[in-house]
Amino acid sequence: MTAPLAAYTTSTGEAFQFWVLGTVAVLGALGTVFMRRAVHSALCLAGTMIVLAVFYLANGAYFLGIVQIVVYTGAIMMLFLFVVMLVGVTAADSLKETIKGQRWLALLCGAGFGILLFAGIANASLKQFNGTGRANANGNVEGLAALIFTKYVFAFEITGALLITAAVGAMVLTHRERTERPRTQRELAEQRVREGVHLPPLPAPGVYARHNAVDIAGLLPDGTPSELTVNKTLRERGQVRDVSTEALNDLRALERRAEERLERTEIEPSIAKRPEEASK
Amino acid sequence: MSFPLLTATAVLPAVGAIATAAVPAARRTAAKWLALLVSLATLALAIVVLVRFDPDGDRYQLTESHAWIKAFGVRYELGVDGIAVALVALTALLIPFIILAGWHDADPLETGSRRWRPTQGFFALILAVEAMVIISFEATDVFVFYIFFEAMLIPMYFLIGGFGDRAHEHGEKAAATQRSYAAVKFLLYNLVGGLIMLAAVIGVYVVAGNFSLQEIAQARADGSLHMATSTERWLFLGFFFAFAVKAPLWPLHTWLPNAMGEATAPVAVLITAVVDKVGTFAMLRFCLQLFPEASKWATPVILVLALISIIYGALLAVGQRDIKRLVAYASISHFGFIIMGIFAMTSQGQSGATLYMVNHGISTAALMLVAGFLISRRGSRLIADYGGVQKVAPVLAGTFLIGGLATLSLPGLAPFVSEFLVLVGTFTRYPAIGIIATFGIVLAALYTLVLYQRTMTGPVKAEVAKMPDLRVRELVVVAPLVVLLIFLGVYPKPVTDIVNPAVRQTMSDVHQTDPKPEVEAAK
Amino acid sequence: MNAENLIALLIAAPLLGAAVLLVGGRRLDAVGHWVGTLLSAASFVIGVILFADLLGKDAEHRTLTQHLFSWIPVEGFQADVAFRLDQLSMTFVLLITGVGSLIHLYSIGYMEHDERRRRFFGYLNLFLAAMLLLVLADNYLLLYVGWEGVGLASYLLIGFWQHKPSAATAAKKAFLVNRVGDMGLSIAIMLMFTTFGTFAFGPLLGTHAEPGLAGGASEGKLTAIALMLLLAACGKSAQVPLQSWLGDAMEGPTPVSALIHAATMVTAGVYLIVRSAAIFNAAPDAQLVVTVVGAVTLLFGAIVGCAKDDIKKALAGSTMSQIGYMVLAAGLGPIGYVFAIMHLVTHGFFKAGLFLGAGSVMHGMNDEVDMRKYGGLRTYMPVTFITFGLGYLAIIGFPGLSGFFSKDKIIEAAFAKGGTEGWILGGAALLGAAITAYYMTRVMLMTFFGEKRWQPDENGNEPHPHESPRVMTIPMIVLAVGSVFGGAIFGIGDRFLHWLEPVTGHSHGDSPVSALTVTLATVVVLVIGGAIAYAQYGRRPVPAVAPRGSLLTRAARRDLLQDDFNHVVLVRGGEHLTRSLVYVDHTLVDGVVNGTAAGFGGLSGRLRRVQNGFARSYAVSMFGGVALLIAATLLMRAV
Amino acid sequence: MNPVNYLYLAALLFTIGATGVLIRRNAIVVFMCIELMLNACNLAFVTFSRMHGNLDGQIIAFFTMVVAAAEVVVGLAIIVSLFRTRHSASVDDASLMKL
Repeated sequence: MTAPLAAYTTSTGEAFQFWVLGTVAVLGALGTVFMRRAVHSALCLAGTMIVLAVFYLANGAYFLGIVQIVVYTGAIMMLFLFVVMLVGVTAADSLKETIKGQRWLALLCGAGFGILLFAGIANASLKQFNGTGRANANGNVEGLAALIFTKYVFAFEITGALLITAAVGAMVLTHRERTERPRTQRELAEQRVREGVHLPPLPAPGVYARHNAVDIAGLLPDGTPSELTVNKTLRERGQVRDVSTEALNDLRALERRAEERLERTEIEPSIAKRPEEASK
Repeated sequence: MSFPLLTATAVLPAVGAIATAAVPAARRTAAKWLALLVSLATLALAIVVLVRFDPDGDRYQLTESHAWIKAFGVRYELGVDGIAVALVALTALLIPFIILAGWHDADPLETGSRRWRPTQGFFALILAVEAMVIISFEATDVFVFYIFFEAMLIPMYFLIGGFGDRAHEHGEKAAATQRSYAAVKFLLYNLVGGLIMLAAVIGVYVVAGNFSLQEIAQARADGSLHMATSTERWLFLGFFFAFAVKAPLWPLHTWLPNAMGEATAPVAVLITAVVDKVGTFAMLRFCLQLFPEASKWATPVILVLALISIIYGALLAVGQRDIKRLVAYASISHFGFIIMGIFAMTSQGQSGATLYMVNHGISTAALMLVAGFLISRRGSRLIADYGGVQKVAPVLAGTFLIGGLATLSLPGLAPFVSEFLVLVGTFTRYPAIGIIATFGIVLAALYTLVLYQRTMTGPVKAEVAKMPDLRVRELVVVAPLVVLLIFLGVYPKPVTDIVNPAVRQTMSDVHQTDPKPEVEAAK
Repeated sequence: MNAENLIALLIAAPLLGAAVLLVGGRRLDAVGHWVGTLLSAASFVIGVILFADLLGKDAEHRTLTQHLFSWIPVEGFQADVAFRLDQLSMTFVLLITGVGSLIHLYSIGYMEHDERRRRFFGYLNLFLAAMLLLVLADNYLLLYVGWEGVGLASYLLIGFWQHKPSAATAAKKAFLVNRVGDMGLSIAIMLMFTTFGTFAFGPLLGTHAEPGLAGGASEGKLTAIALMLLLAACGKSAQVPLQSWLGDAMEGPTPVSALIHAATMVTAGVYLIVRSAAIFNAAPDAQLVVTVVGAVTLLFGAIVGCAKDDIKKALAGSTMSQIGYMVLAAGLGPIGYVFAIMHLVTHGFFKAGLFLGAGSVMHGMNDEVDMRKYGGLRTYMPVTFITFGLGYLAIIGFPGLSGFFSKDKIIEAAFAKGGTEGWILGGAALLGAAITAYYMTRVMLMTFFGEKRWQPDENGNEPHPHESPRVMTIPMIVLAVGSVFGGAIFGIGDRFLHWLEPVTGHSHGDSPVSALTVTLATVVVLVIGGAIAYAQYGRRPVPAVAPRGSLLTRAARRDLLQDDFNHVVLVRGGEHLTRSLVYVDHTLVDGVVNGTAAGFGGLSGRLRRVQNGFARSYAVSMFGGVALLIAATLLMRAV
Repeated sequence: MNPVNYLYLAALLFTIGATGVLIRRNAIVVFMCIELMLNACNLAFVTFSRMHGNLDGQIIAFFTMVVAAAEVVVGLAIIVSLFRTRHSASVDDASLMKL
């Protein structure tokens, strides 16, 4: 598929591919910006990147295309997801603007910038396209390698140094220095006794045999959910699910079935939805 | 090449300043003595310069010239004419008195903020100012002059802002705020002037291609350097503005009363008797020599402004309630006289103006320093807080009166000679202005005598009843000044002999000759 | 040795005295007064020697000059320290040093109880030196030095008792009013310089033989110069309109009033006019003004003198009026110059005598000055009474005494001016003579005749009038003698005329009325004046508190409201002016600057808002900036 | 189709990314937007290399990726430590530059 790439215009196949995937890429980008949850943004971005990888391939940058998928979509985006997980998957930040006029200014600038960029490209003289055919004559990777290790070898070395520095830097930044000796079980227990808050181990989450997920607060004997049962991190993120309504619904459902079985005539319409509906 | 005498006169105090600042904090008195000795040594050097200077010799003598910044043709050029020599001598003469008078002004306060080694700093700054003033009197290169003309502001700023009167009627805190206000005002005014001058300096370089005063003046004289009329005028205004701010000319004067009011008396003397002289001196040396035509063009306006300064300053002095501010406004009036004399463009006027610079330095020093001693005794600058001092401290009162009489230019005291010369010089060319200016002498008598009457005479106020008379140190400061005032009043010939040739030169620079009397004197 | 070189010594002696006494300090307190007196006496002796030397020469060569050094050498401007001793200055030298020495002597007694007596003598010597410089100077600028010097001395002496606010104020007032006059003098000098290129007497005024430059200038210029000189003279000699300071000057110790404000300094104005005769002669209009000023002042002073109850103020009024006579005479030109000076000298004698007498009276009366609290003192202090009486007769011009000769001549000269002016001036002079007789008789009667009117003052110690010590009476006696015979010595045979003529010149105007008539008229009017006074104060007892008096009286008591005028117009107006100017300076001139500063402050305060610290808003601005850059580059490529 | 469209696409993505940086407060999302901008640039580079028929553009894109990787590592580390100290990942909370 190298021959047609040399042409001024591309094959209809590529055109079709461009228009379809291009749309996807733009949608992904917009999603990245406008999704309320970081996770969704990350996923959208990943989508866009894959599309871009395809475009690289289409532009004859086979090596880059693969690297894009492997490094970006594979490594970097995963890194993002990890961090998102650390920081809070569902910590949905409201899109409500706090700085006055910031959004409008931003959109204005964006629009202006885009238009100008387009104008720039438009009146740039980009007539002749001599595709990457000759460049990729003996293999794209070989070509790149030749350049990297000859012309750009110095920059290459520098980037190596940069990567190492980055790794070290990340370690330094995230590494938390232990200032005091880790406390033993015994000490912790003694501290608990001293403070007098909740001597026994924390109760397990989940109620009945039905909801044993970690994010569901166990019910106290009086039926009120107890936050204690839920993992601290989840609690901080405010990701404790409340199932009390479900429980009530199930109770009602139980009664109804019982009445149907006993052929009770008067049938009042159910107030609450069925659990499976509720979960929808 | 011979020994660089002029450089020495400036370098000595500069080195002295550094040395004084370096004295360890504990050795306060040592620092004072060091500063005093350095200033005396400088005085000795200045006297050597005075002796080596030959009034009838070349225009600029003891010249030194070294290439400095080749790229802009800046040369380190020094040289003195009669006027510069007189002023260098004046500066070198006054500094020891200022240091001696301010002997205790910078001792750390028992209460209140302890500044960082205030004493060493105070005297080091004074010496630094001396060095810069002297070199700007000696510089014959516009660029060199400009640098030190501006650099002077830095030590002055700290002297004004850092060291105020001990006691203040509104308490230490108010004093501090007013001080900083005054210091900033001083700095801003002079910086603005300086920056405008910088533009003009660059303009001169663009037009003339170098900064050397002598070369440019020479080229102007023999016509080899032609300036468009408008160019010359703009450049002139640029220079004049800076000098008018420095030597406060109405309406650019308002920084002076604040600065002199808030600073200690010796620093006030430093401002008005030494630093401001650079402004008037520079008018004579740079404005007239570089831009003769423009100077003549601007003369009427300048004369009117000077006239306003004279009357206005005197009237405001009458209205003051603060001793030091009163002296400040009096100085504004006197600077009006000086500027008037310079731009009257007659030999009497310009000789008078030069003489006036010297005499005003001495007389204001006498008056202001005694006033400082008075204030330091009572701890208030308000005239109303005094009364009957004459009875408890007759010597103080007497010297104060002499200083006052010098200020009102009583015949027999030095200022009279210069003031009368200025008046005559102005009168011969601009009679009306001369006559109006003469009203200044009545107003001068008014503010001086009112000040004396309110502070020194009348029944003794309780607060001043215990006031001690002048101490030995203070007498050592005042007595020589008084003697000088009387001597120069009776026999000003030594000064005029030095000044006259230089004035003749300046007159020829501006292509001016004195108007002839109607009836030619029969010889 | 050569006589010229003595001239400097004339001044040097008292100057040395002043220096020694003022710098010397307390250790001289014991002998200070003697040092001062001796030095002034020394100066007098030198004066006598020089006088003898002058008499030795023939009339035309009686001018000695001494050139000490060049004072202010500047391009085209020559002022030298040089002295000129001719008959005119000689007369003054003798008067000044003579009367001065006597008054020094008198002061030894008068100031005995003052702990600052040394200082007082220092000031007196300073005054003598300045006054001598004034009359000996060879050019107007040097004269100006003496002129202001005497002003300073009088300032110091009037305010000698500085602890009294009234004294301090009076001193200041005297100096300021004089300063106005000095302004006139300095302007006159400037005019001379611009007109003639010099202000030295020699070339300017010339001599009788060859006239100087003065004639050469345009009359307008000369009139201007003359008027300026007149202004100066008014200031120094307390002539209308600058007379207001003299009355207050009486705050000073009485010897001062006698020496400075009666005998010598106040006559400096007359000296100036007579000295500048060459200029005035060439400016008739100015001369007319001079005569008018003189006439007005002599009436003004006389009227004021009539109303004052303070003995010294009454005498001050009389001084004013007598100097008015002199100025009038000087204004008459060559006819009058000599008589002006003559009256000046005789006046120096009797007025000094009168003041010393007054001082002696006060000395005996616990410094009481109100004549209504005197009365019948002739028995208590006979010497004072006699000397004072002789002075009184002299001043009213009693035939045969000194005042008679001089004043009578002036009146003659006034008539001799001719025309209506002559009649008016002469009439004024005659009227003045009458009033003089009136108020002097009044003083005499109120002080020495009638029954005693003094009561114990508030803290109960009754004054015990007594004759003053010898050291005070001797000078009074000497002066009395002078005032009796001085006139005769000068007047008979026109000795004084011949002595002074070479300098001032003289001409006999043809008087419309004969000398004899004038003399008779003078005698008649003074008898009338005296009689009225007697009728008022001699026949019936004098009330101890002043009656309200007529409108004129009350006005006269307030110096004819001239002070009030000054106060309202000058003082008040000046205060308002300065206060408003201070306000303007603070708000307008300074306000503009501070306003600019405040403006920048506000502006930067606004701009500071932009720095809200939100990285995103910074990013926006960056982004916008980039957009603009792109736009710019595109535009660049477009055009 | 003219391959210039790739450039247009790159420009569009870049703009979107930039706007996102300005609009979003969550540091992570902001970071993603930056990545998006970088990718847009890469696309542009690749397209250029195709235009000029040599591989330099691709090399640059390659380097961009490497640098981006390094930058992401450090940046995310910063975000994490920021979150630890302030319990929030909002860029507005880190507004210490305010006067």
